[in-house]
Amino acid sequence: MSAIPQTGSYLDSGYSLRSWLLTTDHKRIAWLFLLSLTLFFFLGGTAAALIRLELVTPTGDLVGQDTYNRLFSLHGIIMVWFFLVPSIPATLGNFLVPLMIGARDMAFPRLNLASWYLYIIGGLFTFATVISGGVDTGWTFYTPYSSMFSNTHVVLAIVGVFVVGFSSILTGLNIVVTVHRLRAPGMTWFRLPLFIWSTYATAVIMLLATPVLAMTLLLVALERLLGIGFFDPRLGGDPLLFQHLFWFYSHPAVYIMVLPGMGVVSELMAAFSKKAVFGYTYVAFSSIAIAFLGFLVWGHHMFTAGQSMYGSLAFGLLSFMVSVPSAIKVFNWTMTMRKGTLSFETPMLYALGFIGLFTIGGLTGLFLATMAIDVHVHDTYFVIAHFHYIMVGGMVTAYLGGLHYWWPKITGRLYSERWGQIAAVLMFFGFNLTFFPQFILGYLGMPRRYHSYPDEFQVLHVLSSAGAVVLAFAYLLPLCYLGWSLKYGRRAGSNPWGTTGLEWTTSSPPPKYNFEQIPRVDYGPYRYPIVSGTPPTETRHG
Amino acid sequence: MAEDSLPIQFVAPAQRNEAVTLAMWLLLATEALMFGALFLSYLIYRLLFPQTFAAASAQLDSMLAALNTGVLLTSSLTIALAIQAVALRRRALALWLLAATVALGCSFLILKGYAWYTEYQHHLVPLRGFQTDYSALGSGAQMFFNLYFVMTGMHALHLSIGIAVVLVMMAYVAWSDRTAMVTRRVGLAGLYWHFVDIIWVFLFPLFYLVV
Amino acid sequence: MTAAQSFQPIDPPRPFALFPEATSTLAGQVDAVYFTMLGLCGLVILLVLALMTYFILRYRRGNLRADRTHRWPRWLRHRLEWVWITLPLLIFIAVFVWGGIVYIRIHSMPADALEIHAIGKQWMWKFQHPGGQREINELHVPVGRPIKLTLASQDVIHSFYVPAFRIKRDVVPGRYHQAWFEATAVGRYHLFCAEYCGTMHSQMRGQIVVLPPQEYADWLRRQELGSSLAAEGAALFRSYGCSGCHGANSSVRAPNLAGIYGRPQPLTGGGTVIVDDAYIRDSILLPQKQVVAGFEPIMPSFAGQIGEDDILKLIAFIKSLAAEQEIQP
Amino acid sequence: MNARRYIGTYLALILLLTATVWSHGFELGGWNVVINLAIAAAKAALIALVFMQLLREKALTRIFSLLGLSWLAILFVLVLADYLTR
Ligand code: HEA
Ligand code: HEA
Ligand code: HEC
Ligand code: CUA
Ligand SMILES: [Cu+2]
Repeated sequence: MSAIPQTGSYLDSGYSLRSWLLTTDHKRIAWLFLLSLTLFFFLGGTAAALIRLELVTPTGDLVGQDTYNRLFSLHGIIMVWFFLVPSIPATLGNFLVPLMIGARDMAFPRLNLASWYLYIIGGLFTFATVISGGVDTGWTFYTPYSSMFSNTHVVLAIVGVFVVGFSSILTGLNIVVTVHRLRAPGMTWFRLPLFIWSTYATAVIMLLATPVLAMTLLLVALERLLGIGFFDPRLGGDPLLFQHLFWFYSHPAVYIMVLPGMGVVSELMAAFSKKAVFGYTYVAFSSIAIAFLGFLVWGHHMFTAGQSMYGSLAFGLLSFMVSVPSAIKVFNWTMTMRKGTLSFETPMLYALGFIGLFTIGGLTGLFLATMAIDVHVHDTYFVIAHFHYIMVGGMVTAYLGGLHYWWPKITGRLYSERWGQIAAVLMFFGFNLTFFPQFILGYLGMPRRYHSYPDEFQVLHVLSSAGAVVLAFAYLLPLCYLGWSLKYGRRAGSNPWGTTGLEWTTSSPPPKYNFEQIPRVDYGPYRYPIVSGTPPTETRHG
Repeated sequence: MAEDSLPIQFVAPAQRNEAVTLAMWLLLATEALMFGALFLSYLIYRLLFPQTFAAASAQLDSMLAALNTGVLLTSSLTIALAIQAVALRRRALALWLLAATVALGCSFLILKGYAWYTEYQHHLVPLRGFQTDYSALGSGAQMFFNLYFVMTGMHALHLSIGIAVVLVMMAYVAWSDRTAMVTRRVGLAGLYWHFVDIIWVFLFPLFYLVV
Repeated sequence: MTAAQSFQPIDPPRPFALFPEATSTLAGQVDAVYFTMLGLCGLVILLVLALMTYFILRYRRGNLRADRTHRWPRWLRHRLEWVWITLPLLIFIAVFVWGGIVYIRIHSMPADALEIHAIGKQWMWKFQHPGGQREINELHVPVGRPIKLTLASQDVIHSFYVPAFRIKRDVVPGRYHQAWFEATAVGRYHLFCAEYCGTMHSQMRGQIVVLPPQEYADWLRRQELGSSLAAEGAALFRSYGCSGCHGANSSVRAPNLAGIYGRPQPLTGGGTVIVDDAYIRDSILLPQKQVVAGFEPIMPSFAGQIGEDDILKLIAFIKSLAAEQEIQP
Repeated sequence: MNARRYIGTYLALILLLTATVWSHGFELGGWNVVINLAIAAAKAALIALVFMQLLREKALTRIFSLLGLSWLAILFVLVLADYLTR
């Protein structure tokens, strides 16, 4: 096939607004997502900041209870659907999947752009929800509260989530087809970087879980608007059916919210140990296993909800099974460091932070899957701490790690390594201060979604809020120094870290169509020489 | 005939065709799960209210529905034949077959609309503001009709989309000379059409033939 | 301040603590599982952290003396994978089984329990003692005696949660839920609503007052007695018109309700049910869901007309009917 | 020739349709449902295999066509695991 005449970097292929808003270049679409996601992250973060401020005192005097209920609902909805679900797949995934497998674009570039527009439309509905007074159902939209009792803008919020769901489906579709059909010659499945494996598994979950959520939320809207309810107990309907359908999506969705991060961490561990990932095939298949097993455990959210006891036993057991592939990953990442040549630039700090925090979050998931314990800690801050450890301590950390690692490739610039390290360390401490006290609170019995609480919980809440301040500050730092580097950062070479992977064989930033000549691949990923004694040549920057 | 230019990300037309077919099947899988949520609700409530479901089902016109099933099955045949006609470049035949498909799809909707209208006259439509009367049927009757109207409504919505798509395909067949592109697209439209048909194949016994 | 906000929930005073008190027979069992998990998981995380620290120190780039050449052979690596897949799994499954057993106990109602009805509604808990005593957001119970709660919700989902007892039960509208506990220490304990239920969810809290048996008996006596639940139910049975059909010399053919409680009842279309609270509730609200064999499905639904508290009274009344007793028209 | 296969399939489909309607006339208890659903499944399979060309597709496409079904099975089985043991 013919070579493509090179046209300079993708950033130089047009400067008009139009050249961005109508682009079909996967790299530019990644940027569109990156910017809009960041906006939503800070919006959700602001809600979190207000939540934490409110909880400093037990009486609930900063905001009223209705406001508080809207705050955590908004926080959950935005953070889950408008930030964390698309975070890595739509930014790093969009940018890297074609580059890593040796393709010139995604399989369906226009669908890719459509996905961003759907995201924006969904986002607008969410904005509209906020402006018109918000929604107070929590991110879980439990019926009959959402369908019959709440007098907030539930339908508007549902439409937002519904639309963004289709954005997710389209992204997933694109990734699956691209990985199947657009791999460069010689790029067999077992030569794929592990990031591709995990992104692929994520995309499969997006495709198969999201439609159920879409239909379920539609049913809630119908019940609310037209009175044709499926879940209305007055008609003999069963609210638990809603919960089943909701968690059939939302448990797999928590793996949408961690698998891509695991993929990033696999890449980072190899890159900064200068060594192949230990147990490549195990790590690769564990992603697929998570995608499959993740669909079998949703009932663990309903241990106290009135689900049958036998159902609970089955779901509990399966929840233990699903932690096996996660365990495989944790152990293999750790062993990857053995006999490596470790260096501790910012991305590596994030990766190490991920392993520690994810493991804590995951292990506390096992507490929750142990049903007797869950009866006590269900819907308490123990659960809040569990999932923030995974979603914030794990996934957000991995996202930032990946962003730093591929930043030179994406922008062609180097950021300040010192500031990067400061932010990473600050974030780690701020995070633990915020969320560790919540485990204790949870076991003490502090229920979640509480606007005011008994006095004896105050000390721990204050600690948590103090941590949130540190955390907020730490999250603002990358915004500053990464933004700064866009204009003033030193130019990056094509491979500033001296690591392997097809993406590092192109220039930084990559040309419009990625590869002049589609590469032919005849080796696996992570081909690092085994060094003995002598340090490898200096390749790091800053 | 002018040919399609191959987008930059593909290296061969076959690669593109495979990618497109795969994508369509994936889309159908998501559709299946979307309807799956409805079928599951149906199953649960049928288990909870078996007798009411039988009584309520008897209120519906099963002969009309059987006729409608026949209409949709026929439309599946016409669109399958149309795809072949396009591939063989028999433009006129293809157009006729696609037109027949659209006509059959529309007659389905008309018959369905008529069925809904009779049900409205019998006070069976559970929409807010409508007068309903399920007293003869027992508890859970409204659940049956909620399910019935939502599920047949969703199906009708999908069918309407299908009709619109086939109309667009007719325009392609009539005016485009890029045979490869037209064949590919009509093929995809056909897959979608058949899928909507399959959904109805299950709706029919579940709503009309309950005993 | 709105009226809603000025409402002050009852909070029993508790000191600052890092671990909750454990004052039910179940609490100790749950805590035992919890500590076991804590130990095991602590071990796992320490192991991971220790390995990481060791590797970081030993294989950091600056350490030139580390031997980076002799890597493990393939078979050893595979074996290692299988070891760390199966070993932790087996250990953790053992804990799961143990936790499962405790969970089953939490779900198995004791036979000789004191039965109390609880109704959750936005945003309060209402309790009815069998003798007819009634309280709101406060529940008095005797120590050392199993208490069985029948829970119902008037509107949305609530959740009955007493941290000190380690029990929690969601209350889904449209059905009955049951929970039980046996308090082991006299005192006042938090009662929370743990399922988000709207504006004042966080105010839907109260206290469980555990009393020595004698004081409990005194407390019962001091309460203004409404008439007993069953007696009120009997009145309602007439005022709702139930007796018009189910009464002894009614012209409508309807089953005699005397003595049906706890017995199997044959249904039209095959099968039988044991008559329990949930079945009676369904019979009143969704009469055609299960129709008694040999009768026409003519009983009207009372959904929307009878509140949850009245239904509980009707049930108490039907329960109280001995087999021989005839219902007065 | 494809057209002939299609028409044959179509006739089979109509036959199956007649069979369902006809079987509806008999009181077979639980068997009515079984027959109805079996026939619906047969119809769906015919449409998928012949009209939708699954018989001629690549293995990968066939696998993906089963994906939706398998995941539906997961949903149904596990939800029933709750409802049937309540
Ligand atoms: C990215 C998000 C994410 C991830 C990955 C997980 C992962 C897991 N979660 Fe979590 N979870 C949430 C997000 C997430 N969760 C959210 C958002 C909620 C609350 C929703 C709401 O109500 O709002 C929740 C709630 C939740 C509950 C319900 C709690 C309740 O409401 O009562 C349960 C119960 O079982 C649970 C369990 C688990 C388990 C077993 C895992 C496992 O996958 C974890 C596996 C990982 C490990 C176990 C660690 C690594 C392993 C080792 C170091 C080896 C040793 C271990 C073994 C071999 C067994 N989670
Ligand atoms: C998915 C991702 C995600 C992320 C990233 C976060 C991030 C954070 N979350 Fe969130 N959280 C959820 C998902 C997430 N959360 C979900 C799903 C729920 C459940 C909702 C429900 O119950 O329905 C929840 C609930 C939840 C609660 C429980 C509320 C309750 O039950 O009453 C709390 C309380 O502490 C909390 C805190 C935080 C904090 C402190 C952060 C921090 O990490 C955020 C740090 C970031 C910032 C603070 C922003 C950066 C700085 C600024 C914007 C500066 C400007 C700010 C000001 C001027 C004020 N979260
Ligand atoms: C119009 C007459 C009528 C009225 C009024 C009526 N019932 Fe019934 N009820 C029946 C009939 C007939 C049956 C048997 C068929 C069935 O199960 O639906 C029945 C069945 C029952 C059953 C199940 C009995 C069994 O043997 O299993 C209960 C319990 C019951 N009714 C309680 C009540 C209560 C409580 C009220 C008042 C709130 C009431 N009924 C009002 C006619 C009536
Ligand atoms: Cu009642 Cu929360
Ligand atoms: Cu889960």
